[in-house]
This record gives sequence, structure tokens and C-alpha cells, in this order.
Amino acid sequence: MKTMPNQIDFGGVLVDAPPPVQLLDTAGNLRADQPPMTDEQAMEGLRALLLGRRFDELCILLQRRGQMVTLAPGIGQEACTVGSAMALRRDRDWFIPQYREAAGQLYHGLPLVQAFLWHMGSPIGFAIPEGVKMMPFNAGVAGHVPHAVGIAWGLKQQKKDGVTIAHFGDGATSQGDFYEAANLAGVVKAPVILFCQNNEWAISTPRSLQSAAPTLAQKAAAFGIPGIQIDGNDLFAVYEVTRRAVERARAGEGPTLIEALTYRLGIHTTADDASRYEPSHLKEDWKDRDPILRLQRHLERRGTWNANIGEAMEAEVKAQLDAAWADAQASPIPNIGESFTKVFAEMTPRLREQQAQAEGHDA
Amino acid sequence: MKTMPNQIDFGGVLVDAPPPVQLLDTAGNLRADQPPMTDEQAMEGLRALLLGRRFDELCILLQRRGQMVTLAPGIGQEACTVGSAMALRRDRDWFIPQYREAAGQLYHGLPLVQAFLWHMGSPIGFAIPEGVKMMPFNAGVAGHVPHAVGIAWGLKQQKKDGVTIAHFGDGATSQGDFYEAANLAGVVKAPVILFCQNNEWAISTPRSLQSAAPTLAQKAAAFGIPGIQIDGNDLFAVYEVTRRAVERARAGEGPTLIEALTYRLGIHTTADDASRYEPSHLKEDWKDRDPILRLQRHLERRGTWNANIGEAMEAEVKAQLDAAWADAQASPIPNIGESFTKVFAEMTPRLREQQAQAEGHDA
Amino acid sequence: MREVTIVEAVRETLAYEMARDERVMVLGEDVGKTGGVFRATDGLYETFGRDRVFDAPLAESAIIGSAIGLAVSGMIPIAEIQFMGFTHNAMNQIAEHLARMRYRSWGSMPLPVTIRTPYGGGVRAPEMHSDAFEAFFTHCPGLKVVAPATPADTKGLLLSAIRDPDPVMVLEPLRGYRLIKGEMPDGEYTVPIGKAHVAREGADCTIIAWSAQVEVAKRAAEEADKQGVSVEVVDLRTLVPMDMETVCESVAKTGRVVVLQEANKTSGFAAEVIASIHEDDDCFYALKAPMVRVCGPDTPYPVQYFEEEYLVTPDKALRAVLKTVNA
Amino acid sequence: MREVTIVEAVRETLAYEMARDERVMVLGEDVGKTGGVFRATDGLYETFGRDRVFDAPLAESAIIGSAIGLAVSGMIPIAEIQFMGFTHNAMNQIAEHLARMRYRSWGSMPLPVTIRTPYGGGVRAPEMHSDAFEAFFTHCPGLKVVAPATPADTKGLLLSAIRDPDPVMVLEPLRGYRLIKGEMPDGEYTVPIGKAHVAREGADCTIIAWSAQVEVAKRAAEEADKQGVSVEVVDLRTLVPMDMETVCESVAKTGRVVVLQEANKTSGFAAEVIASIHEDDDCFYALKAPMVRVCGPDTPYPVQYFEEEYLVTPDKALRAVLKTVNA
Ligand SMILES: Cc1ncc(C[n+]2csc(CCOP(=O)(O)OP(=O)(O)O)c2C)c(N)n1
Ligand SMILES: Cc1ncc(C[n+]2csc(CCOP(=O)(O)OP(=O)(O)O)c2C)c(N)n1
Ligand SMILES: [Mg+2]
Ligand SMILES: [Mg+2]
Repeated sequence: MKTMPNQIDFGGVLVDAPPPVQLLDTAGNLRADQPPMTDEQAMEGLRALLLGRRFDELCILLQRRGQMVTLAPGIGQEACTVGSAMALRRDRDWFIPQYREAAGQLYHGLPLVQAFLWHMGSPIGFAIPEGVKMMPFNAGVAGHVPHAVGIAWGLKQQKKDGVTIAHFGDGATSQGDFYEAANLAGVVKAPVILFCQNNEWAISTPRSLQSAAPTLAQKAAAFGIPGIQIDGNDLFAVYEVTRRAVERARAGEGPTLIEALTYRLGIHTTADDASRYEPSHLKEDWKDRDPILRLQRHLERRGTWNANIGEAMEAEVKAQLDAAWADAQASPIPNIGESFTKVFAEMTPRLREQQAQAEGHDA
Repeated sequence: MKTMPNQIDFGGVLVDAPPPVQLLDTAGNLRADQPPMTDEQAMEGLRALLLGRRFDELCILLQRRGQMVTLAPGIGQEACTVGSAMALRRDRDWFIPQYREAAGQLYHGLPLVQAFLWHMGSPIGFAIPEGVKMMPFNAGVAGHVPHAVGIAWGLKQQKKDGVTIAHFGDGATSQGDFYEAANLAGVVKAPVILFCQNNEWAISTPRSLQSAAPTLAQKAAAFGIPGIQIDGNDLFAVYEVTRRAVERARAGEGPTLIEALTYRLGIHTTADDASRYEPSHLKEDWKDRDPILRLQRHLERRGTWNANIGEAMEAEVKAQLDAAWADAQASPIPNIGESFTKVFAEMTPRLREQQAQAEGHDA
Repeated sequence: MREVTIVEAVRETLAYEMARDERVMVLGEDVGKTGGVFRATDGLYETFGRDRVFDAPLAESAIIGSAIGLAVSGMIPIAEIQFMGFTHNAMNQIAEHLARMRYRSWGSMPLPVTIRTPYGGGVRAPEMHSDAFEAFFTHCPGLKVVAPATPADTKGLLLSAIRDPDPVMVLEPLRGYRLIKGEMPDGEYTVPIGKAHVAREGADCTIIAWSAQVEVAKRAAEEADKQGVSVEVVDLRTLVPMDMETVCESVAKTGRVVVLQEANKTSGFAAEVIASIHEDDDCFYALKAPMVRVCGPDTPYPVQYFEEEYLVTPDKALRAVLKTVNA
Repeated sequence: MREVTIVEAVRETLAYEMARDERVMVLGEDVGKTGGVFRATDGLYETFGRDRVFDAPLAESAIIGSAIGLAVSGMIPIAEIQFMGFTHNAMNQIAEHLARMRYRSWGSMPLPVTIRTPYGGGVRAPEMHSDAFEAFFTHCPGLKVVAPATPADTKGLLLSAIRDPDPVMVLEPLRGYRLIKGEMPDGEYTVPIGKAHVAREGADCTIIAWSAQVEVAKRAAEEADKQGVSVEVVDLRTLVPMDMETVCESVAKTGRVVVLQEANKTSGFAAEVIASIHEDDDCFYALKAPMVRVCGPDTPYPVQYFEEEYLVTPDKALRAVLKTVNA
């Protein structure tokens, strides 16, 4: 009993995994009757993709210059985070990031200044502003997935009209926390979208070594929830499939696992050297599938976008980034003494003592 | 998009889970052209079922009398452990128990005296004799599943011709360790059988609250390995499906997940009170599906078994149990001082000191 | 005031607070219909329903991880881990996420989560069911840790824990669940987190203990009395933050210290108690003899055969008292 | 003897032992082609192939859990956990299974498993990548814990760990991987587990340290010298079992003790060191002043802004030395 690459074996019943959902092909052709959003929305999406891209690029540059700490850019994967964020309602739905989702976080309401501060290693970058439905980035792979499930479950219990989305990578699907949380989500029918960005790598570990499952979407079978594979570089597909999953969740029908096929066009983190393990042609192969190019091609064809509009958009994004970066640099640097006040609502006697020591009051 | 109870949803493609494999029906009728084993083997299997049953019953009795510690009997589930053990070769294949598998462990080579000592709370009950391919029972749900995968993987690496089987319950399939280990097994094609005894309860938690997945066998899809659901009270089905999985594993084709549908005809443990949560009719419903009755009915029809033979077998089993229980009681009680020598190959200075204290040398 | 057991104190406190505040919910393995394997949640399912008394899938990490999310969403979750040994399975969620979220989010994301778990051995349970590694939780910045010894303190500390804006581990003395009985105030009753309690006054030696060891200490003290040695027993009640004031007052009075700890000796919480006293100048200079730890040996918790020999007994504690008094 | 860095010492030791004993294998995240995120396994994949240098799925519990099985099957696995913080994810396998299997099986199932992990902070890494909770592992009966400070000790202890019939945690000083250089003997070279080392002789005060803190201690000692205070540095090298003999010899000589610990203070391993010295009669009566701990504060490991202020520095250590000498 041998299965073919894309087949799943159920006690001898072999099932073909359906092909990934795509609405825009690489050339920007619409592969559906209708685009899932208006041209205006698509332009807004394009701008968010671009902001994310330029933000990441700038941060890498600043990191190389020593002005930022280790960071994980989302270059090439922006359609995943932006498209899924577009399917949410900022005022009630939660966006729970791993560490590579700046583009989507910015779209969902994280102030740009804070995103800079985060990458500067400032604790203020982690303080979620009142009203922004988001958790701070999580450096531990998959550890936030149960949080997202818990939030969704809690919203449901309180009859608050909100859903949550958790982003994570292909590597994260090997972690116990992913499975345990997804299984729980199925049991409580939590209004949560489990969004896996399969970018083919977990640092140097290729997708093929992460799991023998031909698709990651099929892991949904383990939880009794729907799983669906999509083209993650296609903003329309991401938006539309997420939107349907959000609708489903809002209607009380429970969680959905989405596997978005994408690629890490940038780097794992600023601390990694992919030349040691990544076949160089792969990145080249994927460059043409860039989510930004693809959307531009589509919108150009529709007459909504052209090189001039593109330039203007670039200039606007640049100005926005420059202003926020200036603000971030001017932002006051918190004192170590303050950090003792963030452990508990009230400092313990020992923390108070240690604070005094750290502030030199008892040198 | 709604799925039916036994359907799995793959991005909109709905798949029916196949019905559980059954070779013997409740009445003992053969539902195949050929029985999967000789009558002689079947009688050996029946004897092993009976030994397991009577052992558990005796231990519960002894526990109620204060001569044993908390224990988890396998009453009603013996076909799962014995049938799967019959598919192994004792001299090279490993049987990795959870805590409810005495019947299978005895069949696979655990000396009866040790099984008694285990339940008496003696550490000697945990010392696996040289040559017995088994790990001691594990009180932590699912924690042994990665061990079984590791052993299988190691045997493969060393080109030793062995497979391993891990037994665990329906509750265990919610644990991160189960998922992580099964996923790893798929990646390394470990020659391991993941044998889930779905007895419908995890203490008081019904199967329905454990996972929204309509079958547990389908969790295999998450690991890219075959999953198959079987009638766990049918010795023939258990034996035959395990045998095929073992063959597959030995041939280098990797792991299989087996979900055996069974029922806890006895008790969770001697510390539990099922009347608080278990609808009484359920146990009644399952009594007729007792794996021992079923095999007896079948063998009676074949002329291999009758009431007289049954009585003789009972007497033989009883004599065997009485003798071993006498031996266990006569077995020397280890000294606490000895326990300090079992932490490391050599005692550390501190352990030596503590040993002396415990033995009263420095009172 | 009524006399109740520890487990009754837990149950009544949960019921009390759940009736008062509908954001409070209980989740854990078998907390529902069967009322928990120790009956600590007995009756809650019937009163508050499945949503607020949730029989979780068998997955400790998901229990704690989802409790974090529940708290973020506005609920006040109380997670039960069936036996302390299984908190190991949730360690990543407890130590890296639950404990650190307020700090990580620079104060923006407090987590009012309570974790309850039976703690310690002494009931002839199987392996992993008798663990006592409170020391680890006390080493996780961002976690408070309480370990009550009496029904009243169980109520008072549990109620404080549930209402605390930060995560609190409530370690309940497993072997005391039914054995330890005591008066418990009705209605509103809290014990402040971070305050120790002199459980018995004495003049010659202080025994510092928490949870089930307080009983052991008291019995040793009674024995010591017969031998003319007057022992004070300090029940720490809270391990983090530890009440050094009460401890030091007692040490100043007696000048001698014995610390009881059920866990294996090396790197247990008794070491922190001793180091803390040692480095407090007032305490230190009051000491008339070296302090002594009485702990479990550095073996894993044993199978049932050796259990009694493994545990700290009044007799072992008494010997330590006499040793330090005669030093 | 050649001068190498810590990470080179690790790499060469692994290559040496893998060439010598074909049962030895390495498994972990990214240990293969890329040679580990710190290059500690660089070149092994090319030399020994994928089976023996295995890029594991991203699942720490499965890494340790399968290493247990690999050992049972006859292999000698060396598991790498990419950063110590992620050992939390494998805590159940480490504390409940790996550490206890010899005991659980009453001696019949020894587990020659080595866990290597970079440990501590100081390199401006993201949250969870700078953890130092060695104390917990030292509280798990059945685990040995080593924490080398030099390339030679890294080789010597790692080789001993791999060959030890029992599980050993090898905590490698993350910030020393490239920064700490030193002579390393070629070929066969082991350092016995359980032996401390006087890294610097002195007369007035003993600093007890391990791992990256040994460098800090040495620098503080140099500064102290300038102020006329002679400091002895004891490098513990092994935390479990701790070498009390060497410690007590030094204490007997100097009568004064400062313990350095990178981890947050409460319930860290320094408390055990202090309690152990305190309860050793010979040690205790040699003390001329209270011992002092110099530790990280009881906050989570901070984001990069505060990292330097969080860490133990030679200056902080020096102040403690002067305090105890002038006490
Ligand atoms: C629990 C845990 N283990 C290990 C790491 C180290 N680590 C950081 S990123 C990473 C790879 C993650 O891969 P994936 O989930 O595919 O996400 P991607 O980085 O590709 O977005 C690893 C192993 C970690 N951060 N957390
Ligand atoms: C990791 C862990 N969590 C919790 C427990 C407590 N516990 C013991 S048995 C059990 C239920 C197990 O159910 P299942 O896996 O279905 O096995 P069964 O007992 O039905 O054979 C639980 C929750 C445990 N032993 N280990
Ligand atoms: Mg990835
Ligand atoms: Mg079950």
C-alpha cells in the first residue's frame, strides 16, 4: 500500500489532496469570475504589502549598521499576513503573530513607531496600545497558538463578536503546542483561524524534513476541522479564503487551518547565513512569484496601477517610514529601574530592593 | 461546508472514513475467507486473554484488600494488547506499554512474578529482565510514544531487524508528545506501530470531548502515515492488521497508526469511581462484545473450544497465577539503601551520604 | 467557622468565587462531571455548567496556553493540573509565556491566571503523581507561588490568587486533601499573598515549613516540648514573594533554624530560605548555630515500598532540631 | 595544545568521538547542513552523513524523547537544544523520563544520553534565547549537569558526558562560544565529571563561579588585586555532583565566599552552593563573614536595551568581594 506524493491513506482508502486555491496567477491573471475585493481595497492591500516590504528592508539595513537587534523579516510573504489581516475587523478581531508578520501587524493597527522600537530592542516596542487587538511577537515557535485559541474561546464564551488568527510557520506544525491547541480549538469550536505560512524552510530545515505529510493543510484531519491549502503569494486567495474562514468562525462553526504556500524571499533572520544550505536557484525561481509584482501586474491590467502611481506610492511609504523612524529614535529610552515594575502589578519587597540596587541607590 | 460525523474535510473535498476492520463479529462469525491464524494460535491467544483477565481481576481483589497499590486493569481490552503482541517476534520486537497492558506484556515476556511485584509497589517489578524487549510501564500519558519511535529509529539505523509497538489510549492522542513523536516517526520512517486503544474514556472524559476528529485513525494524515481503524475486541482483526503493519515496518515502509475501538469493561484504576460519570447502560452494551466471549464463540463453532476445555484452561491459569503470586510474596523486599544505587551508575558523594543517613548509620 | 478538609476548602472557595464573578471559570482534566480526581471541583459542573467547568482534552500545555488566551479575552481562568508532575508538560507555557507576559508586553497584558495543582506525595500514588518541585516555579520571575497548609489558608490564599492580577501557582497539599481538617471562615475571607504565619510559638528553635510539612513541623515541635526544647513553627504560606520579615523576627527570637522540605534536597526551595536568611544581616547575626535542612533524598520519588522512608517525618525533623539546639 | 574557541572545542570533540564510536549520533534542529546556528556541528554532516547528524523536525520534546529510545536501542545520542529556553518544551521528557529511567527500571535501563545546549545571555539575542535556569536541572535526581568555562574543559567534560552511562546536561556558555579562547589538548582528553578546579589562587576571598561567570570572576579578581585583595576563583565545572571537597578547601583557606550566578536570584543554584557550604561543619566554621550572592535580578531576562545592566559584571562581583572582605 504505497501513497503517491499528494495522497493521504485512510486505512487503505487513498485520497488526493486538492490543489492549492489560487485566484491570481503569477502573471496577474484573475482565475475567478470576480475579484474578491474592489480595486480600491486592492490598492490599499498593495500599499500595505509595500509598507511591510520597505519596513523590513529598512530594518535589515539598520540592523547591519548596528542600530537594530536580530530580526526576522517577512519579505516575500507579505500577502499572507496582509491578506489575512484584511479579512479581519480591527476593532474586534485579534491578530496573534509569531515573529515574521510585521506587514500584517502594521495593517492590523500596530503603530509603525512601535514596530521600529521592537526591532531596536526597546521594551516599549512590546507594549500593545489600548484598543489594538494583538499580542506582542513571540520568539518561541508555536507557543502562541494556544493563546490564540484561548482568546477565541473566551470571546465566544463572553458572546463577544470576535475571531482570532494565529500566524506560524511550517516548522511550527511539528510542535506539540500547535497540535494540542488545534485539537482543543476543534473541541470547543473556537472562532480561530490557524494560518500556517509554509515558506519551505525552518531556518535550514527544509519542509520535506519537517513532516512526511504531503500537505500541512491535511493536519486539520487530526483535529476534525477543515484544512485548506492556498497560494500564499496571491493576496486575493489569501484574503478570500481567510474571509470565508472568518465568516465560518463568526457563525459559530469553529476553526479552520489554512496552509499558505509561500517562500522566504528574504532571510530567516539577520543572524542566519542561508548560503550554507539553500540551493540558490530556489530563491530565483520564486522571485517571479513575488506577491507585490503579481498584484501590480493585475492592477496594471485593470488600469488601476502604473509605474507613476507606483513611484508615488513608494515615495509616500518612504516618507511614512522616515517619519516613524525619526520618532522611534527620539523616543525616550526607558530606565532599567522601570523594568522591575513590569514583573507584577506591584513590586515584591525583593524586587524593590533589587530596583534600588540597579538604580545605584545602594552601591 | 458541513461535514458528516464520519467525514473529513480537505479544502472542500469530503472523504468518508472507512468502517473499522472486523474479522470476527460479536457472535463469533468469521467475516473473512480465512482466519488469520491457526486454531492452535487462536487457542494460545485465548489463553493469553484469559491470563490477562484473571490477573487483572486478582490484582483488583488484592488491591481492595490492601495488598496492592493503585493499578489500571485492562479488562475488556485484552484483545488489543494480546493480538498486537502476537504479531511481534519476542526476540527482536519491542513492546512499549502505557499502564493498562499487562495482558500483552505477559504475552511478550514479562514474567508474571514481576507483574505482581509491579502492582505491589516493589521496584523489582520495574526491572526489565535481560532479553525482554520492553520498557517499564509509564504513568505519564503519551510520554513513552517518543521512546518507542526512538527505539524503532535506532534499530533501523543499526540495521537490526526489529520493530516496536507503543500502546496508548484515546486520551493520549491529545498530548503533544504523541503528535511530535508520530510526526518524527513519519519523517524517519521508523519501524513503529502506534497502537491507540480507544476505550471511549480518559478517566471521566468521554472520547467526544477529546477531539472533534470523527476517528482517531485519521490523525495519521497529520504525519503522512497510514491510519486504520479496527474492532479492538476482535483478536483476529487486531492480530491481522498489526501483522500487516509490522510487515510494512520491517520492509522499511515506516510507521502505521492503528485505532482500535474497544471499551473499558473494568475500571479506570482502583482509585476511580466511574458511577459518577459513566452511563450504566454503556458497559452493559459492551459486555456482549467481550473479546474473550467472542473468540470462545468462534472456536466453539470450529470445535476447538468447549466448556470443558474452558474449565481446564481456567484451572491452569489459576494455578499459574497462584504460584506466581506466592513467589511474589516470597520475593525479598529491597532495602531503601539500595534505591540510592539506582540513580546513577555510581553514587555521588551526596547520595552516599544520604544512603548512610537513610540506613541509620549516622542517626 | 466550620471544620472542613483542605479539599472542601478548595471546592467551596471555587464555588464562592464563581458565583460572585461570572468571568471565573475552571478548566482541567476531569474537573467536570466527576468533580476532579480529588473531588476538588465536585458540584461545580452541575451549578455552573460545562462552559465554566470545562473537561479539557488531555493536554496540559494546551490547558495553560489556552488559559493565557482566556485571560487576555477577559475571563479569569483557574486551570487545574491533575498532579503536579504533569506541570512538566506545560513548562514552556508556564515559565516562558504565563510568567513573562506582563513583562514581555511591558505591562500591557497582565494575566490573572490561577493554576491549582495537588502537590507532594505520601498517598502511595504511582510514579510522577507525588512530585514536589516548587523550587522551579519559585525561580520563574513573574510567577507567585503559594502553598497553604490549612483549610483556612487554602481558602484565603486561593481567593487572593484568583483575584490577583498576576499568575499564581496554588500548590495544594495532596496528602492533606482529606487528612488535614480545620476551621474555615465563611463568606469573604482572604489571606494576603506574601505573608507568613507563626503557626506555633516557641523560643529555642524555628522550624520553617510550608504545605504538608507544617503538620510535620508541629508534631516535631510537640515531641521537642517533651524534651524541654521549645520550637517555633513558621508556616511560610507564600513562597514567592517570601515574607522575610516574619522569618527574621522568628530567627531573631530563637537564633536557630531548621527548614523542612519534602522535595529532594539539592536545589530545593529550602536552599533559598537558608541563603536568604544567611544574607540578611539582621538574621545572620542572630544565628546561634548553623541552620539545618531536612529534605527528601536526591533520588526520584520512590515507588510505594520506600515511600515512608523517603518522606520527611516528625522524627527526622526532631533530630535536626536537637542537633541545632545542641550545636 | 592549540588555541581554540569554545565552539571549536565542541565541534572537534563531537567529530573526535563520532569517528571513534559509530554508535554516537547528533540530533537537533539545524545541526545538519548549516552546522547548527552556532556552527557547533559544522562539517559533521559532510563527514558522518544524515543518519548520524540528523536535522530534526522542530519539536524539542520529540528530540529528547526519541533520544531516550535511541539510547535504549543501543545508540549513543547527543541531542542539541538550539537555545536553553527551549528545553522548557522538553521538560517532561527530561525531568520525568530521561532523568528517572535508570531508577524507574531499577537499574535495568541506563540512558547514555547527552544534551548540549547554549546557555546564558549576553549576546543581544531575542527573548527566550538567553535563559539560564540550570538550577532546575540540578534539582532533577538522575541528571548530571556540567557547565564548562574554557575550551579545554568543554572538550574534557563533553567527552566525559558522551561516555557517561547516565544522562548529562552540557550547558555551553553561549556568549563564550567565540569570545572565550584557550588551549585545548589534542586527542584523548577527558575532565572528570564532579571535579571543580581552582582557576586562580588567592588568599582573602573565594569567588565560586561556573560557565561564563568564571571569566567575570577572574576579571573581578584582577581588579581586587590592584586594591590589595587576593581572590581565589573556584570554577565549579560540574554542578551535579558538586565538588564540595575543592570548595571547602578554598573556603578553609580564605574564609570568605562570593557566589556568582547569571540567572535571576531567587532559587538559583547559588542558593544551593551557599546552603551546602553553610551546612558543612568544616566549611561553616571557617567562615569569617557571611557569604554573598551576586545574581541577576528577579525579572525575566530583559530585552536588549537593559541587557548589560541585567548581567553580572566584574564590577558587581568586585563590590561583593570588597563588601565581604570588609565585613
Ligand atoms: C520552541 C522553539 N524551538 C526552537 C526555536 C529556534 N528557532 C527559531 S526560528 C526557527 C525556525 C522556525 O521555522 P518556521 O516555523 O517554519 O517559521 P519561519 O521562521 O520559517 O517563519 C527555530 C528552530 C524557537 N524559536 N522556538
Ligand atoms: C501527562 C499526564 N496527564 C495526566 C495524567 C493523569 N491521567 C492518568 S490516566 C488519564 C486518562 C488517560 O486516558 P487514555 O489515554 O484514554 O487511557 P486509558 O486510561 O483510557 O487507557 C489521566 C488524565 C497522566 N497520567 N499523565
Ligand atoms: Mg518556515
Ligand atoms: Mg481511554
